[in-house]
Amino acid sequence: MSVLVDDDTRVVVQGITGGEGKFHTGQMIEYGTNVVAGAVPGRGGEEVHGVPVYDTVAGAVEAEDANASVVLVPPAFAADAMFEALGADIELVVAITEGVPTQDMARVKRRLDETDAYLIGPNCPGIITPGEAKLGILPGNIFADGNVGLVSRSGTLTYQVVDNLTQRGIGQTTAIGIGGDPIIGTSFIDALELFENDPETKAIAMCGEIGGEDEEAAAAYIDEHVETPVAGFIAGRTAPPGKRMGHAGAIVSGSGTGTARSKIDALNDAGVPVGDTPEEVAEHVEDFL
Amino acid sequence: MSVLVDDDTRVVVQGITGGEGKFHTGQMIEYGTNVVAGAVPGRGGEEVHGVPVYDTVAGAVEAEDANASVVLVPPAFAADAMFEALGADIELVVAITEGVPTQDMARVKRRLDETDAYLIGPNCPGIITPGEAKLGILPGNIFADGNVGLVSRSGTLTYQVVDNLTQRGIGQTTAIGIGGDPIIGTSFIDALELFENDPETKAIAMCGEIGGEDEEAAAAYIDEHVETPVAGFIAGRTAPPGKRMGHAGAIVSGSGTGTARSKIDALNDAGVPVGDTPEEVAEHVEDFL
Amino acid sequence: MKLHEYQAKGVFADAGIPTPDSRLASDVEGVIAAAEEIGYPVAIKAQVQVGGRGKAGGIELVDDDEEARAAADRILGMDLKGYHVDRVLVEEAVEFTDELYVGVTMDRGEARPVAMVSTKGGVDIEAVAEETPEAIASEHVDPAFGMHSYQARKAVYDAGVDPALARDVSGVLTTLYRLWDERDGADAEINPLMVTADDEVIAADAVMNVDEDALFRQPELAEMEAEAASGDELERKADEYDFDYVRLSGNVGIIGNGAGLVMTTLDLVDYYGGEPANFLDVGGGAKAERIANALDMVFSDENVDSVVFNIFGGITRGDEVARGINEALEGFEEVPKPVVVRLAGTNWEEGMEILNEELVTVEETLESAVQRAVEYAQEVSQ
Amino acid sequence: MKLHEYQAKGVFADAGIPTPDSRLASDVEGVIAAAEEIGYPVAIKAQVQVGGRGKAGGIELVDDDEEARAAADRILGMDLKGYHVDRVLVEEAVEFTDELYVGVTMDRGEARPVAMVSTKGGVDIEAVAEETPEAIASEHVDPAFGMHSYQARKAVYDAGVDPALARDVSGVLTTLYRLWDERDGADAEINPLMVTADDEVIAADAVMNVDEDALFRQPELAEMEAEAASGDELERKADEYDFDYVRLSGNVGIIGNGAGLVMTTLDLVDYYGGEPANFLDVGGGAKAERIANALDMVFSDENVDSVVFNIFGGITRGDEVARGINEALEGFEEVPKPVVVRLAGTNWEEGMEILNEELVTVEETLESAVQRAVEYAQEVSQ
Repeated sequence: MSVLVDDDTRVVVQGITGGEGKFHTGQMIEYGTNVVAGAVPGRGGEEVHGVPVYDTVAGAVEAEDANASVVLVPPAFAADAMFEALGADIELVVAITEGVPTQDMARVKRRLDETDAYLIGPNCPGIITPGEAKLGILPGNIFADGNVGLVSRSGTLTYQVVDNLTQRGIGQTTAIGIGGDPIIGTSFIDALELFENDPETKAIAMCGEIGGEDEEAAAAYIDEHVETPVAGFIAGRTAPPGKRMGHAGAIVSGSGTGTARSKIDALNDAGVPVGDTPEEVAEHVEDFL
Repeated sequence: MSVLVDDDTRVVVQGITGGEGKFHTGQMIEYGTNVVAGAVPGRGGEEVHGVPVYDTVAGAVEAEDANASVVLVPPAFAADAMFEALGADIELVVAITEGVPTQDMARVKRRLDETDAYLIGPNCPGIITPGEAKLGILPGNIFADGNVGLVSRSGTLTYQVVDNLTQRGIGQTTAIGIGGDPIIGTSFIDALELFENDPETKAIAMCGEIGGEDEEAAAAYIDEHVETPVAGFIAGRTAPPGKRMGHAGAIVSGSGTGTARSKIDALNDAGVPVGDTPEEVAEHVEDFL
Repeated sequence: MKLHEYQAKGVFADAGIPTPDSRLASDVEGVIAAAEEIGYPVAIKAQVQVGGRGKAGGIELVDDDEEARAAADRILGMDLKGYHVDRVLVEEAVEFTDELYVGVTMDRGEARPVAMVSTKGGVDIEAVAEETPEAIASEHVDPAFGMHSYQARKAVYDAGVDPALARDVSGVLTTLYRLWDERDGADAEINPLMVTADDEVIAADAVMNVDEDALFRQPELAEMEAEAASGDELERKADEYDFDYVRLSGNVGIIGNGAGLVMTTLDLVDYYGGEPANFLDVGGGAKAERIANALDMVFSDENVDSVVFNIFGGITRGDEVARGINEALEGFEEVPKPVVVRLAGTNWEEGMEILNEELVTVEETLESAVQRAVEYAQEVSQ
Repeated sequence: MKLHEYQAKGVFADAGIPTPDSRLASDVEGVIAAAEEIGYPVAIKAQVQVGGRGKAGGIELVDDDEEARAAADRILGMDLKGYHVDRVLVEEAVEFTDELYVGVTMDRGEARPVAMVSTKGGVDIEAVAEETPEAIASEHVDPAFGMHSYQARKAVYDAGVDPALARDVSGVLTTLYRLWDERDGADAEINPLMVTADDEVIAADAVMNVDEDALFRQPELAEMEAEAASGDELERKADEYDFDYVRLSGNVGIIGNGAGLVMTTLDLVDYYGGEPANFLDVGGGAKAERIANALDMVFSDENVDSVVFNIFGGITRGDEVARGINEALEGFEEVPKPVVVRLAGTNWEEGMEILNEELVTVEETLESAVQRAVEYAQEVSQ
């Protein structure tokens, strides 16, 4: 079992002919992902790594039954690519692109909320079900098949925590990098709900960071709805208020919420132990299993 | 029983301080309608016919529990007024205004479809439950309480048919003038569904006209879903193709659908007798009762 | 309100859609001057609001001054399906290898705009829609979000447009949609969008129908309206009086309030064996003067032999109507054509009291009023 | 990216929002000339990107040349919360009877824009939001439809704005929303929106933060960016290199890839008893040159005593990182500050082979790398 993606997921890569698109498509295929098509306007009829390219996502859906897409297009075109995927009834859109304007994402999110589709990202490493499918740019070799669901706002921090888990022999059902942008598709809560409903996921690791109130909301959700044990990590404890730290999300406004303290407290109140180091997160998870 | 409006309907009039607004509010109150508020920006605190005016619809809802609105504002402001009513969780919006731009209505309709609210109109005479409430500009004195549900695309034609019914001693549960514009809120089908589910409505009179395909769609709906007997009328049998006859809706494109013939045939096929004259419609209805 | 070709082309060109070089001319010398400026060959195109101008002889391709003079002489002043041609567009003749269609309109049934592309341009697109609907690729647009870029591309690829042209055609469609949206279009079409030998696209015709209800916020287009008015003198008069009026071929004049009821009155004239001369809707809440104007309109139609006046008052008040009828008829020594009046609804009793029954025939029901008017008309025409 | 007050006012004024008459000046004579053109009294306002300019002595109201000269002399060149003042805005002093607040921002949690109005303008609005949230009327906007006119009115009436001003204030809010929307604003605020004795409103301050991710489609604002860059020299350098960089007060320099991982590295420095000197994210897929630039940045910071280099490769490749580190360090006779390197993820083995271990200390885990760098820093600073 796993969430959102598995062997049967049929992937179309939007932007497959670009440098990033070509490289990561190769990586995904090598990992065993069922990449069935690419979609790039004007490039219909070509092939990349043996995968047929269509001019439109709808074309790829019609011809190849694609049901998930990976968006690897430049930021200026990313929102349109997401609208196109949603318009073609794609069930899972994974938007890797970094630097998508926030107002574009508000509009995409508005549309998304009217559909039953999931959008992961943007500005995220993607999603992986170890041994089955990888949609995105995560380095497949650090993951291992197992019983821990992982959800994280940060890309490389995800790798760090996964590495700590895998080194201890703890594998993952699915790992989801939800992205650190101010407006994202799938939230912590959405991911927690998915893991909670996945019988094979026996523990959850959740990596948050300063900024916004999503971790606080997730803590409240865990308290009420999540039986599966959760271990947490919050990056940015030492970030000074008012400074933007890379992610648009990682900014502390200075008032009560959004700080590392408020997030750690909220998680602790919900019974979630929060590690001081990534290594400690792995220890907590090990204790759960 | 009745549909959509009755004694308990609490009406806010948008544009109550204008000439039309003032006059028809007086008429509605005189008819016995429970007009609880007016809404006009900048006129909050005033009174019209003893009814308190608020600056916003939300203000009227909060202070007076209004749950229905009548839009009597000039066409340039009508769409905004409808959005305001929907934004204030009004359950029934009756838009009388004639001449609302079609693109505005496409946007309103898009919003409407996301809510549970009903919008009647625009460019319509309104809705009346005889003896209980009248929302709009229909002349109350021609209506009588009874068991016939009436739905019509045309204002004065509605009066004509009602008059024919009332003259024969046949009263109405509720009469709905849905308006003749290209894009309207409540369709024939919506109204038929309401009447079908109203136990007191024993027969339905439906007045259509040339243009569009709403009557054809209604005929198909009747065939599948409506047990209550329906009598029909279609205006515009003699209209030459390609000419616009007043209503934006009343234009025949020249191809197969939208003509009086196609509508009459569709209704007949659904078992609906269509009168040659308004008087004949009343006769058909009388036969049903 | 339909813009003239030259007006629509101006609007399209201002928005960046490629159009052929052209000049408007209203006399032969103007045509020659324009043609020389543009360079032969040119097309000379009658600027009237009717379809099928080409087949009706309203468009001619000319190669030199002599031909241009002859064509201009013939077309200027001609009667084209009832419309007087007083201006022509002199336009660069474009050599083309292919003809496409692009259009945007409102799909009433869906309450959503729809953008369309077809490779079967240059012919009657409604016939294409009827016979080979699959040849038209269409994309419905969410009116909240507007058209997404991908939708323009999708329509173009779905239509099977040559990939070499895809970017340009989707650019034209995007611009056309934006114009339609910002200018309150009812329909906006380019048919044909010509493709040249070097893969450029150019709008060889331009159609822009504007939503008349939105003219209040389209001042620039509203100014074009006067020019774009229709050809029939009576219909022009109706524009002036602001009536919904359509002239028909019969002899029973019809005046009423509300489109549905007026149409029904027409239908009943037909049903009782008469022939309607017109559709005239005075609208809601008409005052006495407006009623008098309506009678003036119908009397001006030489074909009219009798008039039926059918008012069911809602906002319209019977006393105002009666006053208007009196006003109009008392101006005549003798009432020119028999007038049958039926008043119902708001203030009908007051109206009946005011009405000068020496000048009109009063009937109580719609059916009897129509029957009486048909009888009068038949008497006159016998 | 935050615009300077004078830039934001220019943008607002161009859109039709009333602003006081003002001129930018960069020397005393310029200030005097501007003040005389505008007419005394005027305000002289330091143009730096910090809050609380007034309290910090960056704003002065002057009545004549003498006072203006003194104020300009003092403010121009002053150090204002670490920012050098090299320009002032000379602005008409507006007499006001009341101060309002209007603003538009994105509500992240709701993923919707929100428009706000308050009668408690002229003070720190965040304090108002904290203490009396009911004093701020807010309207969430549907990002598909944009702000409806009624929403601007509703916010104004809900805030309790004087009815005599309602139309003007909702007009300002409507324009502000449009600007925010069209110009890809993050926040757009007017605080205070002054009310004059004759019931006119005027934007006495102007805040416009633009979404940096959208600058590609805001060429006009992108041009302002250079001017609007922050004051710290190292942060300016980071802009040049296009790094996400924040200077902090400690002595352990930190370089990593990915904001979350870099923040975690900072946190661990703190956890193990050290003090981070900076946040530096090289981003995804950094090539050798970029890595060398990052080292150059951190070495330029005099406070730095040791450096921890923490890369977990996804798109970023360990071999490229190793090459960059070698390149940067091989240029020195002696490596200026001890560098601890931890490489993991994509191509880390290749990286380890390439890395010149004579120049750096290699650690295998994040924790040990941070601990080692903290130790080095402590050794140096002792």
